[in-house]
Amino acid sequence: MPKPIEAVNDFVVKFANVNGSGSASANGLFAKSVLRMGIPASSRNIFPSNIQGLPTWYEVRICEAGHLGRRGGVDMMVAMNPQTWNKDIAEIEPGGYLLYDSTRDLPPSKFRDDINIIGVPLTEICNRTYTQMRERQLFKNVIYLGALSALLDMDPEATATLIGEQFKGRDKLIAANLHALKLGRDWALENLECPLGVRLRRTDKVGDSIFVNGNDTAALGAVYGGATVCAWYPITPSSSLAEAFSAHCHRYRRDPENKKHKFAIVQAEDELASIGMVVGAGWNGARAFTATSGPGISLMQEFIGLAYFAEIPAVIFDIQRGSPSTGMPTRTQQADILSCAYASHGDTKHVLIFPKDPNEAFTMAADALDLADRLQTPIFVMLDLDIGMNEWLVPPLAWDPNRKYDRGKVMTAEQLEAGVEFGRYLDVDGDGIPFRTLPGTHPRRGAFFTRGTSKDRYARYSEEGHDYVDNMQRLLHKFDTAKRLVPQPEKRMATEATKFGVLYFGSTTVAMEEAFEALDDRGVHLDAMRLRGFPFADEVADFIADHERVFVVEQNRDAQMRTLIVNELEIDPAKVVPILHYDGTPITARFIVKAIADMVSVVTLAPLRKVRS
Amino acid sequence: MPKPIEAVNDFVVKFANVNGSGSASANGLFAKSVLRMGIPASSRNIFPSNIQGLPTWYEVRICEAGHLGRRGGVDMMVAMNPQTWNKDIAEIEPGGYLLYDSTRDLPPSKFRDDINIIGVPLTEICNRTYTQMRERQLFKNVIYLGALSALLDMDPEATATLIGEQFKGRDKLIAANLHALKLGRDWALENLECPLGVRLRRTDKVGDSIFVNGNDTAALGAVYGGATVCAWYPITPSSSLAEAFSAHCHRYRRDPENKKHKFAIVQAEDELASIGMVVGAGWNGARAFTATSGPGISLMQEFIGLAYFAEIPAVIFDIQRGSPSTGMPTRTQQADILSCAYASHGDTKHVLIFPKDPNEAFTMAADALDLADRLQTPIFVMLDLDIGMNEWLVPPLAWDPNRKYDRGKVMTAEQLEAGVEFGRYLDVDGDGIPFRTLPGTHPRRGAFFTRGTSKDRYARYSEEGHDYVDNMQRLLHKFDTAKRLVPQPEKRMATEATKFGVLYFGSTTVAMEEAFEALDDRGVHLDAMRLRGFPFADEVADFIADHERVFVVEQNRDAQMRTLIVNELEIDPAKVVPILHYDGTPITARFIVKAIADMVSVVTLAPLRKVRS
Amino acid sequence: MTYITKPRLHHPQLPTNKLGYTRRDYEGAISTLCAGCGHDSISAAIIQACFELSVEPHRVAKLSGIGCSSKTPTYFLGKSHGFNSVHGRMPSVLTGANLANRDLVYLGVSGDGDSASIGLGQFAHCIRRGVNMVYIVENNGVYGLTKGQFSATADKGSKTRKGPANTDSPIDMVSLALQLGASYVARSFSGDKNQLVPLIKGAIEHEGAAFIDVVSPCVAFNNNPESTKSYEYVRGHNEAVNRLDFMVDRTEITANYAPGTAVNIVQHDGSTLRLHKLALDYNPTDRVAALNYLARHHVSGEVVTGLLYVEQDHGDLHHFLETVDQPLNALGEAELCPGGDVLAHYNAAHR
Amino acid sequence: MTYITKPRLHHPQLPTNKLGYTRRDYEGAISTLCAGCGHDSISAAIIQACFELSVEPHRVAKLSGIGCSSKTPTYFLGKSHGFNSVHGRMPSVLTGANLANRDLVYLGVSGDGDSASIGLGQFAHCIRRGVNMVYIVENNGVYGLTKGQFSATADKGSKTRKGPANTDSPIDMVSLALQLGASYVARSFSGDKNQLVPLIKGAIEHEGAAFIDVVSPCVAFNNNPESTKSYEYVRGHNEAVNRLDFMVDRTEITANYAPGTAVNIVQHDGSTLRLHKLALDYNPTDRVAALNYLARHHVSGEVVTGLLYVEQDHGDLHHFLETVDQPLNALGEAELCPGGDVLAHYNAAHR
Ligand SMILES: Cc1ncc(C[n+]2csc(CCOP(=O)(O)OP(=O)(O)O)c2C)c(N)n1
Ligand SMILES: Cc1ncc(C[n+]2csc(CCOP(=O)(O)OP(=O)(O)O)c2C)c(N)n1
Ligand code: SF4
Ligand code: SF4
Ligand SMILES: [Mg+2]
Ligand SMILES: [Mg+2]
Repeated sequence: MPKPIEAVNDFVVKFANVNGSGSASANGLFAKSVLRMGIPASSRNIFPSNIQGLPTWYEVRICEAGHLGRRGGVDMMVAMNPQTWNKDIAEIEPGGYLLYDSTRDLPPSKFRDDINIIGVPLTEICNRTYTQMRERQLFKNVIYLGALSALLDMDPEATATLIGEQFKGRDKLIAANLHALKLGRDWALENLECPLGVRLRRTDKVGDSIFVNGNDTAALGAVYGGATVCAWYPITPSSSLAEAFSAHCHRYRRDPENKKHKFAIVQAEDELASIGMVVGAGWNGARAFTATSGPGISLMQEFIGLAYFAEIPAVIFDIQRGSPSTGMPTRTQQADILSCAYASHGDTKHVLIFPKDPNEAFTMAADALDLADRLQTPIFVMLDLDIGMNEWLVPPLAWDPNRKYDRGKVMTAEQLEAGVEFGRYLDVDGDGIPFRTLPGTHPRRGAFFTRGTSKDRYARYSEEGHDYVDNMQRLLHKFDTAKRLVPQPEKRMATEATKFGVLYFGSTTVAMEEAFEALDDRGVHLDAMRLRGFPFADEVADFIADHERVFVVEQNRDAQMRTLIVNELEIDPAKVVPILHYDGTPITARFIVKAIADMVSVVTLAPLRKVRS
Repeated sequence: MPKPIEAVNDFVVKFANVNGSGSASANGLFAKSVLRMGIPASSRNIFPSNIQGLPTWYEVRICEAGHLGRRGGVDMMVAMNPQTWNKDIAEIEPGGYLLYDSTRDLPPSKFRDDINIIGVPLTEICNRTYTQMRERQLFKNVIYLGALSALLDMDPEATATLIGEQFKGRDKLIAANLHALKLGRDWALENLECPLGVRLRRTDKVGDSIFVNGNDTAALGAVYGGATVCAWYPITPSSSLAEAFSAHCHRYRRDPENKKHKFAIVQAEDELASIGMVVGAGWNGARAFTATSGPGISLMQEFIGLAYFAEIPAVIFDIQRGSPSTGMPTRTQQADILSCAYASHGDTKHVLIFPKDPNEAFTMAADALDLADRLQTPIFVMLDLDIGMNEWLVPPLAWDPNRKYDRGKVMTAEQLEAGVEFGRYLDVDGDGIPFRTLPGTHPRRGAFFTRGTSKDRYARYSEEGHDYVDNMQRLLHKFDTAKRLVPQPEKRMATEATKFGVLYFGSTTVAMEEAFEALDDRGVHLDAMRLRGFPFADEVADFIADHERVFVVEQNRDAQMRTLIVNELEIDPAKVVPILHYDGTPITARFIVKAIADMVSVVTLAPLRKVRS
Repeated sequence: MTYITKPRLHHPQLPTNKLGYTRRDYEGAISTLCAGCGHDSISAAIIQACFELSVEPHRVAKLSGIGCSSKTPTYFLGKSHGFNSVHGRMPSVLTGANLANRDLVYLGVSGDGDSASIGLGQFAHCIRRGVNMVYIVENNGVYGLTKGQFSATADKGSKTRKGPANTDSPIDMVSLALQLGASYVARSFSGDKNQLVPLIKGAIEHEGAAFIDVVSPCVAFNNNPESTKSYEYVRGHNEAVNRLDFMVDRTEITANYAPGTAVNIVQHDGSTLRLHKLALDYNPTDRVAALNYLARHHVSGEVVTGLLYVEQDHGDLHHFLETVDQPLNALGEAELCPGGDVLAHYNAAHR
Repeated sequence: MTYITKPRLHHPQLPTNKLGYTRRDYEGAISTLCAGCGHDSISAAIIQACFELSVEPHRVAKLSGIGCSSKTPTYFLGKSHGFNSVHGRMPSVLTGANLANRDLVYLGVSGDGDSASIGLGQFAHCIRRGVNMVYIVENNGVYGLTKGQFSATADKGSKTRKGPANTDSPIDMVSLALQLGASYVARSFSGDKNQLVPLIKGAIEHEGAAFIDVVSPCVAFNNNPESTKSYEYVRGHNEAVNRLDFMVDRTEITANYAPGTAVNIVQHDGSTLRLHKLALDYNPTDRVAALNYLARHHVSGEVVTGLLYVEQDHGDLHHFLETVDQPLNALGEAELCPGGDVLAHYNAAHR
């Protein structure tokens, strides 16, 4: 038996439950209690594509150092689901801990001898205390929370306060929960050795950070950014973004007097309709968006091409999930990059932005609405299930009170009246971005016909090759302009000069940042650049040029971001080395460290040459 | 006035007409008459997205040497459309000829003094001879054909025979047409100097070649290849493929006795349904296909991803047109390459094949049906408007009488009965291709559930990361197998050793082949490889490796084939130089020669280095 | 097809409307459709209706899908913004446009292929939502622009030039619209301008989803007498249940009808629909009866036309969504951005 | 959800059907739906119907879209091939499968979101084509799998947990199917197995598009008494117009009904549908009357159930397309490839 793991404020607790059994609230209370003790933590929900009765897990990483990506491995398993018992037991690190319901005893074969087994007769305690089925089921969760509270030396006050806030106004419920919590805690204190080797200690590392999921913050960003029209179709993991937008709007966007709505949200019949509505609203001057996931992106392809070619503002939040096809609807991936960047038939290129966490999801949601109006084209906000549906600990959201919406180039009635020349597809400023007019602006001037067919600079239908080429070239020029307007990359230099660089983006960031240290320790020094927008700023090309080998870390099979880099920046593929993780779980620092360290040894041996995969 | 162009069996005649005016038949007669004189010719129809009343052109290139790509420039313009008069006149080469209706005379300003003007009072002749509006309109076309017949020294017998064949059985019509033809011919012989400097002379260069369009031959290929289910939705330029399949089937695929159909053709309600039907039929063991164009490809994205991930045979003919969006529906392009190769969200890769002309469209249509069954995945036959809707002079179609259909790996009732292990996604042969069973095969064994979600090797639903990764890796392996099964590239070495290579494909071939000579003359020697399938055979990588610079000639803006080359073969972009033509007209040898010659001088000066575009 | 602006010589004698505009001010580019195409007559009727109603041309947004019918917005109201969207998906684009600015008149023009084949779903759902619009289907039973394949409204058994006969049951757009909850439903014939113009005017003034199915023969591909979408057939089987006089205000009511033969329906904006009954047993305010009547007469091959159903105060999508009166596209930071305090609360609530 | 094969201990006492199969031979994997979900009862009814009809399990192809309802094919007929396609597009996949092999029984299972929202177009068009199939919509008025948003069949004004109230007019799938030409149309309730099983049997034997709308409460998100899709509501408002006895051949007819209260309908395959009238004025062979009856009773909040319409000898898509009797997927080179002479002619004709 290896010695029990000893760790203060730095371990992983995983809860194995059955979905629909009401464990979510208790597990959430656990994570929040840790935070209330000033200890940084992050949580990840691993759930099935199902409503009730199947296995679900809740993983909490506690890390005073503030590394909040998924770590991998489990130090303490709270195994509440017989269906997955074997799998769950197997996942525990040697010397780790198992908390289980010891009411009916299990054969030794069911356990491992290199872990610490902690039995709590949860069912027995429940049945002794409660009569109703539902009560027994629900409070069982609170009781194991109580036991954990003792075993990990949690501050019971913190948990109590949270319960008070959560059930505010429903005093009966508060009392009942506190009682259940106490039941568990007392039993553990009486019957078990508390605390364990893994334990918590109050500190002050959380500061003013907030614990939120990216769908909620992105939705709030859309509210702050001035989105007034949302058309959507339910699909995991994007539904909660639209639903959060609805909730936020009902709170913050109703006329104080008459309670009327300064927003319009339509649950469309499908994604073809939701994007169509967004295009219609954008054409007519409202800030509009939709939220979807892979299958929706596929269905939106035709309309996206129209918006590109007719130059209509639109914002699309793609909460990426396991794919292709219906794939793994409740798992995370970054695999829609190509289908978004080159969406639709024919020659098209689209603008993408990559938030790294819920905080950036808020700001970038608002940025996307400005970019759409400025560039008059669809803007993709590339989120994923990990950012969108998990609670992250991030800095508080901030909004510059002086920030004004950039409505882009819209010609006014005054300008038209004054006789300013208007050509819908005329590049007056040399940036490839033409002026548009909104329907109903002027009685005699500025009206034009919007179409997906080829046209001349004055929006007149034309089948002339030169009109077509002229327009397509301007669109390329506009795309070039975009690279200066999208969120710029962030650079991070290694502690010492190195020929290695790494590119990463989105939800990988948190794991990557943790990996730097570990790599440094191993003597692997990396200059790093976080990609935040596509098309790529010139800096990205320079960064690659400045290094001999550049790793591109992404969460998909086909190295899709690397494809964009090679193709759009004319980079020799031999220079950019793919680091790929795509099994549907969030990428970990452990994975990155190993993968890059291994590669470095390989490429250090072999000098720069064509790698033909 | 430059001296009149002198050319025998080598010039371009262009007819400018109004669509719906019945000129098509007369213009077709002209082209076929030339062929009947043993002189190679090709024709191109330039028509609007409209049914009646707009300009339409018919361009005939006559070339005894057998170069039948579009040449560019016009030696003889038959200007029958006042709307486009100026444009048409401008297009004539200096020293060229203009044939027009001189009934009401035009001011000199309407003409050019560097061309030869030939007036024929067509309307006057018509009105003199015919009373009815429609007659006058129709026969006017035949009369100018008559005039041309005299001016170009055509064999009137050839034309007469064709008229006989065309209106077989309708003797009145035959007589009327012959009369009109004679009217024009006689008038010209009496009143004009015949023949002109450009003229025809009977020869024997046509041989047994046939004059056909690719949609018709591809449809016939589908009949020979054993397609039994066709689900389609009308869209230019693909509709005539499905319509031809219907016509061919009604002729060749009805039961001799009871006249019942050995085929099922459904005009679906849209492209989502047409591809859905193809997937359903392929799943159930029938050879099925659809024909569409860009917008349809966009709408099919979700189903294509399902077919990729669930591994269902399907054949998709993409008759590419001007894009993006509705684009230029009646113009040609090769711009759907990326949206087909990486169709659908998530990590996907698809098999594409590239016929060069109507003859290859026939064989590759049949090949595609075999490949779909063998690889159990969607196969894209990448045609375009130029191949699909224009009449080409190509070698006669051939079919090996011993050819058997490759139905791929389908486990039989006998095998199941014998207890052969069946796992729907089990790689039993190490080629990444699993066995499938068809519904209804065996009472107790072989049934499985097909789904777009992640699963294990036995088609059981699974959300386990390792099952998912295992399956995705096998799909990559299967894709690797595909590169040996798709049509292999064709190599053509230069007359002398060279560091330059060129890659081309599809409808570009005919122009490229003509360009070689001209380039040789200019001292530009190129090794060449014609791409015929994707994924690329190893030969393609070798070919690129063997050259310092390789040009990639394609008909789109974004060098999409080059993207596939760089991305899939890990090629340094600096090595592959894009040669792009994408204004919607078919690419010409003239364009290729100039573009490559210019490039060669550039790159010869500048040694290999990163080109950052 | 290019956007030819015709010389606007304002002959003083040209009649003008309330706004001082002449009929020419409501025209568009020259049509490029086939001579005799029914669609052109519908464009003329739209021009006439807008002129007579004194609609401000630039306050109309005209949207369409893809098809010959969907091309027509280029041929009327040259001063209005137009949007030729994608095939079958105009309804969603129109819905979004309408959400962005409730103050314009939304005119959706589509074809039977565009709305009954590829677009059936979007057609149905935008009707269900009660989008405030005039939705006109120019119904010829074929795909004109792609050269004559049959659409979902084609008669069973009808033959196209090339292909075999149609074997699918035809879709009746009007019955569908009624079932889906449209609050103003009419059918007319491109050849009957007197009937069509008032129906369009009524639809423009109606608040909610107004649908007009206009039989509009395709002379190029589907005008053979057997086709129920041909000039000859409709002329022979047109059974108008009523005649509509559209009046901007009641004072205009002049004509006297025998008792029981006329009804006045006052719309939300005070305008009046005066219906002169031709089929005395027909009641245009009973949805179920209307459906039943249509079905019965369809069986006997009649083409029932007129104002088939109208429901007042049904409300429209904005009404249902309780949106503010100002157009959403006119709201700025002040109205839309909750500001710093709210954000502070939000942050506090997530600690 | 994994494909658990249960121990098949054949207790001799388990009743067997003509083929010697027991009911267990028609079962599938263990359901992973919520306890009490209506969908599970429908799966049980399908198992019962197939068992009683002695359908060969492997001669059934079960297809679905995406949703809780669309998951159910995993829970019945474990020996049949199944296809969980994409959301809302099962009808096209089923149509294609049917074209490939006319000899199997095609069972399409879908949800109200899958068929009435995203899938409305495909639903409508496959019905119009008369595809020979049994099309069952497990109708609960919500999106179950995505956690309770309302679908296109949701009641107007109904509230979901999170969102605001539904403001769209609901779609009545049965009326739609009738309008679109379905030749067998029924509605039932997941809680009424006695009514549902014979309706499914009749549908399987019917040649052509058979549609069954089954109200199937979602206990997780839409089972509140106000919902017309709740157990309580349907029990309270279920108005069955008739009871169906399905008989494989007439000899089985035993029960005697008072004159005029029962009709026998013989199907193309000789099987007989004996309808015991509950609403004496209801005639299930008059499409228009059926539509009218449904509309009238819908207004009064009743849920009309039973065999609502049946038309014999309507024919199916293969009949319309005149396809050969053998399955198309069984034809080989000999039947399909025209061969060299034809090609020679083709070449000659193009010179
Ligand atoms: C996605 C897509 N599929 C197919 C087409 C080709 N298409 C253009 S118009 C049309 C049919 C138009 O028919 P209808 O709506 O009845 O208009 P009509 O021409 O008869 O007035 C089709 C199939 C298209 N433009 N887009
Ligand atoms: C293209 C696409 N959009 C959205 C989804 C997400 N989705 C899965 S099931 C479902 C709705 C299912 O509702 P219903 O058909 O009524 O089935 P139920 O769960 O109610 O039985 C949705 C929207 C999807 N799978 N695919
Ligand atoms: S093809 Fe038919 S619909 Fe199109 S313009 Fe001509 S007549 Fe009109
Ligand atoms: S969520 Fe509703 S529909 Fe889905 S399984 Fe549960 S009860 Fe059934
Ligand atoms: Mg039409
Ligand atoms: Mg449902």
